[in-house]
Amino acid sequence: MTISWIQASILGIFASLSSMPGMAGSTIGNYTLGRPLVGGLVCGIVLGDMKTGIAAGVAMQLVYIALVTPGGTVSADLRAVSYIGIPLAMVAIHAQGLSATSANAADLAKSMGTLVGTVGTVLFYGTATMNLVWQHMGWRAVEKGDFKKLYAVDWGYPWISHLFFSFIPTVLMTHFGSSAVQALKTALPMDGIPMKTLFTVGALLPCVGIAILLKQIVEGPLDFIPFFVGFTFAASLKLNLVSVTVVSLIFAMIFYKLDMAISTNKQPVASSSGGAVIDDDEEEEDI
Amino acid sequence: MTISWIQASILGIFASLSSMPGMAGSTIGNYTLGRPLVGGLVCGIVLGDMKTGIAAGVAMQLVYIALVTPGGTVSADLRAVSYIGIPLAMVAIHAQGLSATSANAADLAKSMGTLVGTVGTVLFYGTATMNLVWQHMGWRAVEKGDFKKLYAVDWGYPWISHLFFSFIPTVLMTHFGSSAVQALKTALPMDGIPMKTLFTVGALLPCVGIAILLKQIVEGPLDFIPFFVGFTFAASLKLNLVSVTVVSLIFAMIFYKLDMAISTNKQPVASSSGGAVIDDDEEEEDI
Amino acid sequence: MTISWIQASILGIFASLSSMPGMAGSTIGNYTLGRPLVGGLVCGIVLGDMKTGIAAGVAMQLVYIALVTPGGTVSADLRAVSYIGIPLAMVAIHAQGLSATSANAADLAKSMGTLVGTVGTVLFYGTATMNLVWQHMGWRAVEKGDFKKLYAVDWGYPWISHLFFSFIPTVLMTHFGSSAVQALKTALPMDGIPMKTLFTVGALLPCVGIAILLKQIVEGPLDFIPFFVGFTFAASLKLNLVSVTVVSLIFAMIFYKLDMAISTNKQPVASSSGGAVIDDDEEEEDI
Amino acid sequence: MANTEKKVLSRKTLNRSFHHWFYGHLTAFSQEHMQTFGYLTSMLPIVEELYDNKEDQEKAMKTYTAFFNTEPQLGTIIVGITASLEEARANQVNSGSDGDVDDTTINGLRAGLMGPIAGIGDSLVVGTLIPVILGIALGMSDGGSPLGAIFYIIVWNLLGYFGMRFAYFKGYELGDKAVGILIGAQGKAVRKAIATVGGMVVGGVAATWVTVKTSFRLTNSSGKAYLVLQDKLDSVYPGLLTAAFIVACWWLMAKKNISPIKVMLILVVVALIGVLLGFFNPGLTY
Amino acid sequence: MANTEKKVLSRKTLNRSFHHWFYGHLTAFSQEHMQTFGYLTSMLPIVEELYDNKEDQEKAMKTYTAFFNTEPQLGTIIVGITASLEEARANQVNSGSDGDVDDTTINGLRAGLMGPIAGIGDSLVVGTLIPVILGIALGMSDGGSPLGAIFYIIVWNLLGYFGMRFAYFKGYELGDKAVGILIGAQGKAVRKAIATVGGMVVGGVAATWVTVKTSFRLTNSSGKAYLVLQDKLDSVYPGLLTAAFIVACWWLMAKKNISPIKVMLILVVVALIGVLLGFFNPGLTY
Amino acid sequence: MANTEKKVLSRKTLNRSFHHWFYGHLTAFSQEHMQTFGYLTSMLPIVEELYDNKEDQEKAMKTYTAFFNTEPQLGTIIVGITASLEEARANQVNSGSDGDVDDTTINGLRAGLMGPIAGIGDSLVVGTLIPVILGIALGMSDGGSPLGAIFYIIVWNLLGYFGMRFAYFKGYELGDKAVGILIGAQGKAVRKAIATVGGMVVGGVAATWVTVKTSFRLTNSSGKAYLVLQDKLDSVYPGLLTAAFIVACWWLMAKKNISPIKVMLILVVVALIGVLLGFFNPGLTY
Ligand SMILES: OC[C@H]1O[C@H](O)[C@@H](O)[C@@H](O)[C@@H]1O
Ligand SMILES: OC[C@H]1O[C@H](O)[C@@H](O)[C@@H](O)[C@@H]1O
Ligand SMILES: OC[C@H]1O[C@H](O)[C@@H](O)[C@@H](O)[C@@H]1O
Repeated sequence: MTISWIQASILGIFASLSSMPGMAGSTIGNYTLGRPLVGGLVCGIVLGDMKTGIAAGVAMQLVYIALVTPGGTVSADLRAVSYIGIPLAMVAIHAQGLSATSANAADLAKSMGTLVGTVGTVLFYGTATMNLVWQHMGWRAVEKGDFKKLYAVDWGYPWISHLFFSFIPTVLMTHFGSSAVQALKTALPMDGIPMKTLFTVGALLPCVGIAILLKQIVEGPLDFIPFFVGFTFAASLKLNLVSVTVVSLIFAMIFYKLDMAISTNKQPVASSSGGAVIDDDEEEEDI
Repeated sequence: MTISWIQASILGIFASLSSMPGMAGSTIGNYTLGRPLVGGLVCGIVLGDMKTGIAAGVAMQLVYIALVTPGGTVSADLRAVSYIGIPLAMVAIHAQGLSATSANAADLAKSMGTLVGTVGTVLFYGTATMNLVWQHMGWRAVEKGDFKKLYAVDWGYPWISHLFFSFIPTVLMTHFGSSAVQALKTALPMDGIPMKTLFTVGALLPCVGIAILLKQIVEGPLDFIPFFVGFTFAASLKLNLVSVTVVSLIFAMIFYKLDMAISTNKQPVASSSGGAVIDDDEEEEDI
Repeated sequence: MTISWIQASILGIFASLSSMPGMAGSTIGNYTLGRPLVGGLVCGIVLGDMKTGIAAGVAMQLVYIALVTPGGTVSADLRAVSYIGIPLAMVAIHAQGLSATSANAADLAKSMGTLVGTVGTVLFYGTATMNLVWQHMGWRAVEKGDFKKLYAVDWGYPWISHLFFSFIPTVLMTHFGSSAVQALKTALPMDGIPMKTLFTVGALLPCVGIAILLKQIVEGPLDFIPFFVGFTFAASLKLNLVSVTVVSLIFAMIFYKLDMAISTNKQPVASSSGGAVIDDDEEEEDI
Repeated sequence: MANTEKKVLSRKTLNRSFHHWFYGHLTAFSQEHMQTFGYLTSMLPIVEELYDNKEDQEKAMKTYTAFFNTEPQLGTIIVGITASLEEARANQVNSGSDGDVDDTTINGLRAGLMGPIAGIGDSLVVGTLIPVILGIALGMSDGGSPLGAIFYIIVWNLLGYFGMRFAYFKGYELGDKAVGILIGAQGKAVRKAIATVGGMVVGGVAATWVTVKTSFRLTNSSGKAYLVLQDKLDSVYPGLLTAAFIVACWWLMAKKNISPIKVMLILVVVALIGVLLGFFNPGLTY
Repeated sequence: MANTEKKVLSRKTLNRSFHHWFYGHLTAFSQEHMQTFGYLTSMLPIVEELYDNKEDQEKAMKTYTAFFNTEPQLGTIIVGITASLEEARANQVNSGSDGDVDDTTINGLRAGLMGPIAGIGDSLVVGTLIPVILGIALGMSDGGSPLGAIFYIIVWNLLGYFGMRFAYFKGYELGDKAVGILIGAQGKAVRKAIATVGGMVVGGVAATWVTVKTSFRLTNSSGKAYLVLQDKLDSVYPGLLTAAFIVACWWLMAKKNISPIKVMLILVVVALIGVLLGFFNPGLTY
Repeated sequence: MANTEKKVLSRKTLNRSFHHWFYGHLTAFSQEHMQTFGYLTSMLPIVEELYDNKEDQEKAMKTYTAFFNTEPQLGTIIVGITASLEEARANQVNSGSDGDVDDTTINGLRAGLMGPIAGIGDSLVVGTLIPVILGIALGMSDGGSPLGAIFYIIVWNLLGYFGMRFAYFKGYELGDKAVGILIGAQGKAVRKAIATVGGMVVGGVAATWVTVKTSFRLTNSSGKAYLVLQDKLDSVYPGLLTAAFIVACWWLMAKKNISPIKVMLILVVVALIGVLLGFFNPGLTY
């Protein structure tokens, strides 16, 4: 499998659209096109092997399922994951002769994608920094009262930043990277320690993704409970995720009502008999 | 399969007992003998094929599982469903050579039963109207202080209404209807559009029965949740209905306690700090 | 299978350690070594057939899963169950040629163990009574201010009680009992009424164990609900017990919060508007 | 003239009254008087025992000629309550005192209760309890087994008979104090609990017993199906199509106010179109 | 004469006291004095450290000759509380002040707590926690595997040891303030939560480990069974017979006040009759 | 000079403003000004419609040059609120009155809301809602099927677009009254409910999609494995090893404050050691 200049260019455009400050707006861009699941579909179509593309995308999506970028703090760059990592992973899967939907292919994709994603954060900072130039032009326009110019500043000029930090890197890395990946096959045999480790790492990486999500949800030990109940439903009862979601709704409803019952309860208590019972909500987390 | 005069007469008696204003009291009559599930058992015994009878009864029961007749508003007549529809459906199933417990037999039963049931509502209004005659006699007795006569008015004379509106129609329709149904076989081939549609309608009809139940239970969108959780338990986990009921009890208990907590909570709030929090119970339904 | 003097002596020591007032402290002694599950492991190792030992221990553990001894009221003696009953049951299972892990072996073990356990309570009362002698010495020491002696009274002398009421009975009954059990085989054929009954009793006995637990948990009819939900999870969904525990946690959390919501709720109500709503918690149990 | 001996209804009379109601509440139903005659026959034994002279009896019976209709099972409690009120009135009459229980009280209470209890009873007893028992019974009818029907007959009739008996005597015992229990906070919470069970069991009934399946599939040239729509849908959520049809029917009835019969007609049209498009196919042959 | 230096129990002494209790609370048990000697050996290191002269020691030790019995695991907290109270008393004595901690206070508190804590501890620790761990362990013992027993030994002893340690030092830290936590609203809610887990796990244990099965079946002339009762029952509710027997045993014990041993005897009779009627048959042969 | 005609923003202008925000909130992002330019382009149509003369427009636009950053989806509500406040200010200006909506009010509110809404939005929208939809979509991607990706694209974009639209117009409608809803008791309860769904679905995602397996096994002389560790672990609790690794990663990050990237490096080391010890083995060959 090789990646032609044309294919590489299409990937470059998607990279520009889907990055954080990307050109498609965060809803359609970063949060849709940027997600590896969608990236896998796009790359699969562009490279003509949708099955492998989606399988690789699914694998990587798990690692980045929890990717939040609070205040522009970017721990992995999704343009690099989705439009450099996935194509290269696809090439590698082909090169190693792995079945597209095998666990091994997924593990390989995860390792490769994560590496690219982590390194790629430099692209994010590059883009954001270059945007300062256009913003400078924007401030001058504001001072002059030439507000119409803001549209160009917000919607037009940043494409130039992306030419340098999204398009070109993607084109080069996917086009040339594919031969580099091919060479790996001879260098590293499948039953050697490095490849075994690489694949094992791939299997372990999604734990970090899930753990990041957990970090967000878990404030006290009690918050682990819904997680483990969901885990049990899926692992022991083989419930699929829509079904898990449906069942979770009744618990959501209960906790909603409980919270309302407790909070409407606290108000009058607080005002009448002092703060004695106020903090039982916090206390319970400490058990 | 044919239905003899004697068999037809027994069905006629059951029709009289089980109709809405029926002669066995609503507990034993309409709510027991009138339910298609029980009707299927009775018809099965009377016609000598219990298996088909029950299978047809089960199928129709689903369509009418939610049949409530508020204030004498009758949307389908159970005497007609259970003691005219089921026997005719049994004959049809035999005529078409369908296996008693097949889905197709059930679909045929549902279509046929529903038709008969809907048309049969005229029997209900007939009976109720004819009862006005006896009630008129009753009022005269009350005026004269001849109270003992009330027993005849309430328990005796209405049998005459049923002779005309339950017994005779049932006898005639089951006895002669059976040959009509037999004739259908030649008229409508199984792989033609009409029969295909008939069977498909049979499969779709119980949706209406369930939807009527839902209408009663669902007041706001949140009320869909228990329904879907039960659905998931049965569809995804293959829990049987007793087990679903057992599991539902713990949620019932939770909502009972929640409701008590909220309502005992509201009282003092209402009296002390005004109506601000009063209507949160209603509000939550709107989310 | 026979039990040598040495094997019998080791069992005797464990009997001394694990009895109620046993020599290993209740945490390690009665509540660990005394539990038939652990007893089964020990007996299995000592008699050289761990599989049968554990299978017999598991079976008996069920009968005694709820064994609580409030205020020294002992309804079955665990030293006798675990270190006399299990070894004899193992011998019997071998003698009858039953497979160690078969349901029949388990049933045999339960019947035998329960008999021994019930009879063995006399050992408990013997031990406790003999301890009065050492306590008498203890009181004299206290009067004299010779407190150091208390250590001997609490930790040393009771071994003598156990020599008589734990060690010797265990040694004798396991050593000689094994031949008695062997003789049973010829006396009572497997397909005779007595053996059939014995095995059936074995299958029924754990119901008592579970029922005792239930008695402790169930205060009103509503308290049956968690029991039956757990039963359904395991019986209908084949959830294992760790998974049942995990799922139970979310309900535990809900009931905890509900109870807190209700109790913090009641306080201000009680003080402001009188006792009207106070007892709704009790009332609900009566439904 | 005051007669100090207080009248108390005998157990036997109460039993007769109850059974008259249990059997006859609807037998002489008409759209005009509904359950009025059932009520009259239930009160007759009561009135006969309480009043010795014919005139008083007639006067008492007149009270119950007022229109009455409610859900008959739960409504039994109202009959019990009026038995108790009638007893009180009889003691007033006999003692010659000017009591506060009269025609107006009794009929006010009857009229005030019959509405709410019709609503609660229709939705809880007929609309939830019976479907739940039926749902469970359906699960026992596999392969044409009579077990389910027998189960339903026994369970429902025991619940119905003893439940109504309980309601009657509870009503008699509490008199007008029964009203609070039926309509207060606890009553609401109990209804919420029952609705939860109802919702979940109805969901279970739907998933177990209703099966809407599409026969749509895409096949390649060699005839092998590469897309079986039904399997795809079930992998998203088992029973998805069934659930969708149910929700659609609910929506038509609850949100568009279309009557059940019209919804059924719509389903006929949908079925026809589906059959023509190859979406539905029951797959029958002789 | 007042000695201003305040005595504080050393960690080492507290540890010794705790271990004396951990090991010796029941070793010298008799029906008459129960855990009294265990308590005495636990308090001895405390008393020896707090009082320098023999006389004071004797006086302090006398306090603990009063009868004591509670659930030993949870009861550890009481020992911790008295360690803290004894410390307070020693400081009063040494400073010569007329403090409010004396014999009566200490023994009042001991006597007041030992009852409730015996009840809570027996039902929560011995009656719920241990069965839950045992239940899980049973699940790991399939096929005679030692995993379950080892799991139980480790989990229970870690929980037991560190739980008791925690109780001891919490009791020492809080002194008599600990009482509220054990008996207040939060304590009740925690017990409710534990009882919920307990109930569900016990249900799971029953379904997994208890199996009551009937061998009753009806066969036709050619020997084919057309009714296998056990299968019918399981199709109604899996494990129905097991559940029924458990509830029956519960009913005999809880509602009829029949002792467990008598219930066992009843089961022997039931088994015999069942075997004779062909309802039960373990199906054994050599 | 007071102009009594009250200005009301046209639907068309509000739509334009909304779409400017929907598209351009982050396109010109820099670490220094973040979403400020997105905000400016969103307010421009508003300002142009409200103020006829250039000077007033410039003055109004200056307000929005203040730094702005929040979670863009949920944050749409803030843009809606300021549209409404700007309208109020314009009416003050036009009527010449000394109103209470000025620069300080608007920027105070913007600054006060952007923090909490960034927190809530990042954790609920990006951290919970999106993972939940993704989790469900993953379940539909079996065997490389595009169904999942398509499902995600459609569901998320519909929710995103109409959700943001709703937030914008709700914000405009409520003006500063919207603040209470976002932060009050009901808001908290809703977040609790969403977190519950999130927690359970994430658990489901973990169990379905993450698989940590050990290849450790003990074999006897003839090569038959008598202990397959993975099977033993799964019999204790299905997915035990996976769950353990996840909790370990959580612990490193949440309790030891180790960054995700460092945790990944630790996993590389763990994988290497595991491979060397034979605990892990992906079992690959050509
Ligand atoms: O944290 C709020 C907000 O900050 C920046 O604008 C970006 O990182 C967004 O992704 C994030 O939602
Ligand atoms: O609605 C109350 C009541 O009205 C009529 O009497 C009948 O339709 C009953 O079935 C119904 O329960
Ligand atoms: O009931 C409290 C306590 O009493 C005795 O000491 C023993 O029976 C213990 O097992 C029990 O816990």
